[in-house]
Amino acid sequence: MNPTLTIFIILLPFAAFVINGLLSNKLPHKTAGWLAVIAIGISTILSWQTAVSYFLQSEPYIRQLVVNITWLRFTETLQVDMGILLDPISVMMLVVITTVSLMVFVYSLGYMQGEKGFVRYFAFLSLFSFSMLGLVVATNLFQMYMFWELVGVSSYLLIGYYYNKPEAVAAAKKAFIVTRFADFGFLVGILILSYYTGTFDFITITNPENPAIISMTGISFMGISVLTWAVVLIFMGGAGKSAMFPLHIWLPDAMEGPTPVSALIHAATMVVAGVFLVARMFPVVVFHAPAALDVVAFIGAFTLLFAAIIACTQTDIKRILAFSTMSQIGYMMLALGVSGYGHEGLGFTASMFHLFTHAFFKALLFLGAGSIIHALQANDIRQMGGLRKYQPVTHILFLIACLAIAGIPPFAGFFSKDEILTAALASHTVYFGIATLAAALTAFYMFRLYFLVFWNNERTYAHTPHESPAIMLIPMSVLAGGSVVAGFIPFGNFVTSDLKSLETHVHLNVAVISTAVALAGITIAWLFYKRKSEIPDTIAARLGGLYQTIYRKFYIDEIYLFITKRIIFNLVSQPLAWFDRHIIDGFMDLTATATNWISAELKEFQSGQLQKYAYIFLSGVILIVLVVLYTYS
Amino acid sequence: MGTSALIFYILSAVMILSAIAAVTARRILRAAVYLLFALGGTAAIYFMVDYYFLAAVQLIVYAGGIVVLIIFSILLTTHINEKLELPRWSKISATFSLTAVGFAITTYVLTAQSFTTGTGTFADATVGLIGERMLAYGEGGYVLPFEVISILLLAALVGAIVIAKRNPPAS
Amino acid sequence: MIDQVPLSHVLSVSSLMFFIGAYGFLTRKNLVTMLIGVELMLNAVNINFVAFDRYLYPSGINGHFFALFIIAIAAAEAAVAIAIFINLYRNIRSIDVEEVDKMKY
Amino acid sequence: MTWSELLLMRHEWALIGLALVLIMLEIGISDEQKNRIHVVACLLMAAITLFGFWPAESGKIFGGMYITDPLRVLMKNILNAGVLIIFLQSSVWLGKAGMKNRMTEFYLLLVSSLIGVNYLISAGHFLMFYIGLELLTIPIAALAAYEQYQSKSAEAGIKLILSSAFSSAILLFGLSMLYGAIGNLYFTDFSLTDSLLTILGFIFFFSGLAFKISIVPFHLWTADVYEGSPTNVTSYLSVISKGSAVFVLVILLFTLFRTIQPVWQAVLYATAILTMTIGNLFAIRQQNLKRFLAFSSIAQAGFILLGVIHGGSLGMASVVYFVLVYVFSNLAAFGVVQAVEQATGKLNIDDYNGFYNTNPRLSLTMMLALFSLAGIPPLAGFFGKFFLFTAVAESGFYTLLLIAVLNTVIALYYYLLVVKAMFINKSELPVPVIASDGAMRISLLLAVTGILVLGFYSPVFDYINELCKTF
Repeated sequence: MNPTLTIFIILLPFAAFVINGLLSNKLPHKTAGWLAVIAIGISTILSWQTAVSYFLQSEPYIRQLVVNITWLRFTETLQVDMGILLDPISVMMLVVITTVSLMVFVYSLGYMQGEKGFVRYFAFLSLFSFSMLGLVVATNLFQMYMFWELVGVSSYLLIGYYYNKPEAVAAAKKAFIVTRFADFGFLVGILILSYYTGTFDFITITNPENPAIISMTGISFMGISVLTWAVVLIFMGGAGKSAMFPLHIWLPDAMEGPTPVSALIHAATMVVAGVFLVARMFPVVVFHAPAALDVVAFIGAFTLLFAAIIACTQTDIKRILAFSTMSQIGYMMLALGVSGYGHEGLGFTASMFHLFTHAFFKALLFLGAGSIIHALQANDIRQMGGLRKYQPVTHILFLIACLAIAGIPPFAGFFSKDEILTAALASHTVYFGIATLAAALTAFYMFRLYFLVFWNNERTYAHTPHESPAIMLIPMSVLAGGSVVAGFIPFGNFVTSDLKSLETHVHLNVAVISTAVALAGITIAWLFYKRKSEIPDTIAARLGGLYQTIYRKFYIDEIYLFITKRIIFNLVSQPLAWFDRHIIDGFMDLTATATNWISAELKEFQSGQLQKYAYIFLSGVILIVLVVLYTYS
Repeated sequence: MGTSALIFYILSAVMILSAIAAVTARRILRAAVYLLFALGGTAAIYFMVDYYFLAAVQLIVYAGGIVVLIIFSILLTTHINEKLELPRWSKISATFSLTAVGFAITTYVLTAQSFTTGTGTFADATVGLIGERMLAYGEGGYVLPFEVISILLLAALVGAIVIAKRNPPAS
Repeated sequence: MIDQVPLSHVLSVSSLMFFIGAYGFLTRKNLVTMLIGVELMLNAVNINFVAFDRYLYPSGINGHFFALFIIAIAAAEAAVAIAIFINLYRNIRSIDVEEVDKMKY
Repeated sequence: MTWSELLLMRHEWALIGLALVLIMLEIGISDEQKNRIHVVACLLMAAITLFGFWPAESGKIFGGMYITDPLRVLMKNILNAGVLIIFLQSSVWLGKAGMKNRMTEFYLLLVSSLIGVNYLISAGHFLMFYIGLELLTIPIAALAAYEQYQSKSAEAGIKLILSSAFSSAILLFGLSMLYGAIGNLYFTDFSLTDSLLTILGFIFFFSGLAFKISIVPFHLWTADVYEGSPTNVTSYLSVISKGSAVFVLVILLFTLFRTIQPVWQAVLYATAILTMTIGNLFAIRQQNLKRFLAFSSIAQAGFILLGVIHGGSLGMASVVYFVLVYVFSNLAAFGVVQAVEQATGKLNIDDYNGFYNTNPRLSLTMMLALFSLAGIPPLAGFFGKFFLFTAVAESGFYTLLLIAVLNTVIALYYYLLVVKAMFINKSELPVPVIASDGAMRISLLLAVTGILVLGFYSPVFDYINELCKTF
């Protein structure tokens, strides 16, 4: 395939956006929806073709600039290009983004049917896909930053789009502002890096032998090398988009948006942009700014555990998934943070692999949640239960996703998580411990969700929930297929830190441990949440083994209860959740309140009295004169 | 102290006192008259430094034009016998201290500066010379500002008329 | 006069007049009297220009020309200002500066 | 003086010609045909704007009173284009009863003010500078008070003319001291020495100019005057008047006052921080869109100072580019505000709830304008801010850069408030569908094209950069 054709992967969704956006009042819903679907569909086909032809060439793979246009020239040397850079990670991202987008687009045809702003919705969705694709193929930091912001804008429009609830609006604003705040770190980082290297170009910047980069390690600012500063600032942008602690506060709130949007933006694509960014900068970071990598690992590990613990307490189905996303991205960050280069680059591959598999099962989980919400018109899992009878297909697909995220072989999550755990073990036992603990928690909260929704309390519903239409189930099934088979892809052959193939295999001892903790988590969830209403039946059935039952109940059940309810729930999770909601969030609210307060206090200056204005004017003049004369005489 | 110095100090005292009166007098019309004195005193100083044309302009345009304009506007908008309220004490004190500080600094800087007295010979500012300079377009010629200010005056004229003229109210 | 009175004295008089004008502008309640304050300030500037011109740079008489133009512009400014005052007076029957505060904060 | 020398002043000649044509028309045209004046004015202004891009030469005429060079010509062209947009946006307002028979005067005053702008930029002598400044302000003060039957308009006029007279007096006082120290008013051999008198004179002079740019603490008139003036006059004040003052500030600081750079850098450093922060803090609490845009433009002025502080050709280029972008972004926003105000009289942010549902095109324009002002890529405003930040980074004022960056986050917050109102909030009683007239549409199209094209079309900055390097 002619590699320049890749430009259409990006341009087609843009065309769909332009057409739908300009004709939003005139196009019939069906036409607009299918237009967007067809555009992204062709993009998907092209991406897969690109991927196949790219990965079929003999490795080591090369970084190819298939399109490159000079766009802005600041100085003779510093210029901004627009173009397409193909390398293993960008090709992989193209596949992930287009595939998940296509599924979400198709799903949305059913989910959003009859909504008022249907055409606009598809326009924004296409805009989002366009910006995300432009981001991953960026040839330079500046282009990436542009698309990075465009991604932010389009996700703002999408989050705030659907519900006319005030929360949705607040959430959209919060998401935008928090990530924008982080992006300024990114921008300053770009400024520093380009100032010293004289370029934005990724191939030059990420070349570890670049003398300008090496010289940056020699210049230090407050005891830390300028390069490390630049990289950490850039990473700040990534942490904002990827919802890493403490810039994560926007993600749970962003769940107010339409569910397919969450599946696309908050599971598979936008939130992994930060991971992608770190991976993009990886070669230079690993050699010249290892301290920055430690920061990545630390924040990743912290968020991983932090979010997993909070997820155990939530009752809103989408919030659980949101915290779960944060935690899974923590895995990816952790893996990158502990990774070495070349032969020691397992962490890098693992991270990308997990990004890949996670996209499938997390998108599936969100779409499944959407299917449930669609049927019940409720988000709270306490109002659900016994849904397996009403939504059998959704049930099975959801179960597959849960097994995949919990890391049960042979589902996709198992393989990628296994690699991450191996990489963590090779780095530091503490990281391994955290990752393992989080794996158990993941299994626990996912199955808590699963049992509460599909089993547990077999209530009767006022309106009998119905299974979703085929147009929603088909994309879910495709994703479920992905969740099953994606793990068998020999990822190390394709995506590595140094573009050469890396031998990877399942590490048996790690695999046993991780599977064991996952099963333990599932078991706890099963005991605690599935049986609740069935306990009398169980007792009746096992009347002969009464003693045994009492024994189990007395010891194991109580211990479970103690561990889950008392320790995890009351002592750890709830305080953490409270901390998250009130302190971290509160800090932002406080900033807003303080700003408002200051501006209210200052308003007296703007009294409307001309003479007071003139008085301040003259005082300003005299004050400046006094200060300057004092300094100069 | 020579005669002209004496005249200067007397004129200065008159100017300053009438300026103070102009900004404190409670009858507005009187304030305008005090302004006239202050401007007239200035014109006298111009006379003393041999700028006769400028002095004449000062009297005709400033004293004759602007003050009359001000008096007209006072007559249009206030009663003759109306006395202005005194400003609040806080306002007076705050403003007084601010302007006093300002005066102190500028006077300090102006007196501390060691000026080198002019070396050139005085170009006697006769009407003829002024006229020639006004119409010259080389270095030291003022024909461009002279023309541009005519646009300014025209614009001011149009602006003033169009605002002050009352149109028949919109039906 | 210039051989008898030092430059600094003339400048002090003009500075004093400038700040008296400023004082008037900042304290007077009536808009027209505020305008009087501005005129005093501009007059002080003129004295400065003339004094510098005559004492320090007598051959150029540039300051003299500047003063001429300032007078003309002051007249134009006063004309427009007074037109606006009159318009305000027609609207709210007052030209008290403290009542010109409908727009604030 | 030769013919070709006189042609150096062609921008001013053209505008004076326009003024004369307007006077002739006013005399010769009957009341029924008054509308044609608007058309003629817009067409001629468009022709003048285009004509201005004719390649320019450098030169000095009138003994150095008038200076021109390609950079100054570019500045004039930018502002002329802005005035053209304002002309186009004025049609509805001028068509109202009571305004119709004062249409010529409106154009005449605006053109006089623009002539002042041109002379201000080309000034080669402080007298020309001062006359330009007053010619810029006095007609605008009259225009601010143009709505005769609204006391708010008179209030705006009074606040503008009195505070501007006050600031002019202070500026002149400073200028007289500079004259005393140097003895020359021509820009050509204006050699400053570093004495207390020059510093004092400079600060007084600077405050007068800072008043026009609305730099804190000389900004207090801004919001009140912006609110009370007719909206197209407000746009003129916020774009043309401010832009020209910025241009002339840059020219003066980078040439004449170069010798006291540490002084003005220190002054600008402090005022830039104040200006950005105060502008933002006040913008947050505004409900009236005109006041809102007033404070937003104050904050933007603070950002402009970032480029001025740099003191080199990059700083200059970033300032000129930013003003260019700002002209288009701000005029797009004001255009929408004006269209809505003329159709419904509504000016509050709340009135814009649900605006997208009824007027998608206007609200998209507004969104683009606000996003550009907020500096979101790839719109032009982003590049404007980016170059300014680069300039600050290059001059090494990292603390200032940090404060500026934080301020853009605050700014984003309040720009989003308006976007939110238009796109997300629901309203029982949204603004009805507005059928804007052709001229307004053209003006908005021009402004939006500017916002988009300047963002994507890089030779513009290259060109400005080249001009500034040779300045």
